[in-house]
Amino acid sequence: MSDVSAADAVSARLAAEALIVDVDGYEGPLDLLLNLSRTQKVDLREISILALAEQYLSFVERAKELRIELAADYLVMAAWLAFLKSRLLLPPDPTEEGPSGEDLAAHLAFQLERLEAMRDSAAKLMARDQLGRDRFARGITEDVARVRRVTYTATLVDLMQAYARIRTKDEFRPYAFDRENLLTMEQALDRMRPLIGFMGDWGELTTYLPDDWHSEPARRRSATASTFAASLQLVKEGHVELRQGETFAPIEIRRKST
Amino acid sequence: MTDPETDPDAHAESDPREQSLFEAPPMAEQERMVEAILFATADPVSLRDLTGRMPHGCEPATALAALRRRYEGRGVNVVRIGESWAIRTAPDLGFLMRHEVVETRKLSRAAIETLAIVAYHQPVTRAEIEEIRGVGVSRGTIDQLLELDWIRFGRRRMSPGRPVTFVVTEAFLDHFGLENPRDLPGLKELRAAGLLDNRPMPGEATDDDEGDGGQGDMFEG
Amino acid sequence: MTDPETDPDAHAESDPREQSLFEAPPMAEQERMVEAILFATADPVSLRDLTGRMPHGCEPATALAALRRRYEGRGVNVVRIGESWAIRTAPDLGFLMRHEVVETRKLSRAAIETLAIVAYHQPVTRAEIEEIRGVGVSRGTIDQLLELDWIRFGRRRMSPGRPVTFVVTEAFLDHFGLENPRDLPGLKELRAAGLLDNRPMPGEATDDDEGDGGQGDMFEG
Repeated sequence: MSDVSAADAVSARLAAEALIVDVDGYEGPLDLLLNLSRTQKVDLREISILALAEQYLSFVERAKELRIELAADYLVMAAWLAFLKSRLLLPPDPTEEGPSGEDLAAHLAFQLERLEAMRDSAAKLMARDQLGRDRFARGITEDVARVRRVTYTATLVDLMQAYARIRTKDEFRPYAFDRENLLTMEQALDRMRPLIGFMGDWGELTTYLPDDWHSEPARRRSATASTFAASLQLVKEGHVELRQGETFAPIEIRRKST
Repeated sequence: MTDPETDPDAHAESDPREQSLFEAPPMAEQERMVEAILFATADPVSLRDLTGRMPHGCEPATALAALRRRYEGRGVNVVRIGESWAIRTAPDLGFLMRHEVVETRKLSRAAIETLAIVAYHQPVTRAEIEEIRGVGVSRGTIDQLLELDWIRFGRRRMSPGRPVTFVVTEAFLDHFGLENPRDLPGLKELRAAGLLDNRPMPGEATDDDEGDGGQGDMFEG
Repeated sequence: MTDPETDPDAHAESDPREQSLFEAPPMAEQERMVEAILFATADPVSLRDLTGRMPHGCEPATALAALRRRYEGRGVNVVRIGESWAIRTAPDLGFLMRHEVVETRKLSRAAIETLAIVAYHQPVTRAEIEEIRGVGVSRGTIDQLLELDWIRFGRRRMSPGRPVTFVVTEAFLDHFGLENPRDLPGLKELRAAGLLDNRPMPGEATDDDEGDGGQGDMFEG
């Protein structure tokens, strides 16, 4: 593997030393390796990876003298190359697991070639006619006026609720219970339960209102509502049945036949 | 003969294309150049600018005239702006330069309430709407509903001042899926649906003398 | 005899704006419209935008094809950029536009290479970029490319950690005059040579879904 000429070694060293000076141009290990491989002026696929590794390792050695700090990248690559070198130098041990030195070398060659390809492609890309340099967009642009057309929607329920809100607005007042004109559902239920046993055939629900809740409208409404609600509860419990002939017809109730 | 020392155009050595001084590009090429320059330049370009920017020996005026003819009747035209030239949208296509964004919003509370009142009480005057809502109705709210084509002007009320009335439109019925304003659920149904409290309206009795009772039959029965 | 019911051009006398839903303007008129819209803006316009801005029933794709032919060889050309279209000056006339050149910040070599890697390997993760370059990619490099709107985030890779991927943008295609990512110079050759493969390091656990042939679907088809 001594096919690296002295001249190449010198130019490689120059390139390597350039790294220390021009950090912008040489960013990292693979980058540097690519440059080293270029100085060999051979096809990447035929590169002596070993020679490359040696050059690189000697660079790292010298770089250590020149710069106190080395990027971790460099050291990882150096370790990897040292491993690669040992693999290439030692005869393959069939019992040992892991990739062979050739595999690793082939992979490195692939990486270098791929990077080189990306370099080329980047250059080709930048050489294209670029917008704002070779090709131009319209100079006087006409702003497209964004006309915001707003459509409004409302549903029938919105409409009805709005109307209901207006119609009841006058009656809004601080919340207060006036219990004297209020028959609760619980009271109605308590009243209805004992009556179930006495229910015969269909009878109007209104006849089940408490006696003293018939006359005054406010009391009557409350009693009607709570009695109706209570009877619904009783239907749910399976004690009674309700029916109504048609809309607004009297609601009738009877005990559920078992 | 122009004096090369005084003629400002004589210093052609800076010509980017290294055109010879005496060979102007063919006219078709000059037209392309004028086209590209007018297109890409941020301001209208004067003939003088064109001359300065094009290779030596070009006749931008001729090229410009040809280009102008070429764009006649097209979607964009070459137009003169003062002493300069530019490419502009053909005037009849200006409508394309508006990009309409349709945004759907919910109607404001004021608007929906006003609309509800018109729907239930039509024909109704603005004073009546305000009376029912208990607050003033802004001009904007009415305008919005008119614009939406959900309400329109009805016949004038035969009362002092002959105020205009509002009624709902076909578009309103269409939007809300109603065949007839009478299909609107009445107060009783609103009540039944729990949308309306069942207390008697304190001002109900006085509502009628304000209006012509038109909506009355709408809610009964 | 053309049947007025089926001939789309039969109703050509009316103003395009008043066309009913079912009568598209004649194709020549549609071409003018596309022309006006493309001329008006510096940004590429998608077919979808065109359809949205033109009257109902228009077929901007057909109009575009005609317009593109019309501008072949002219000073400005109709170019396709991904799914969008724009008018750009002919590349050979760039020398006339010295005034218009906007000095852009010079990209670092790291940025240029990263851009190329994203373009050729997209969608690509940051780890993959680093693997290809053999060096860490600084946050600033990615940021700069994002800021230029030349790369953007693609969908996340379905591999452990669900890393984000990067893809190139329409602005990238526009800037470098590419109709679509398949037109990248040398792409076919690189792929044929296996240089766009994501080959794992020998001995490393092969990360199956990491190399899900990410860029394949982007370029195929």
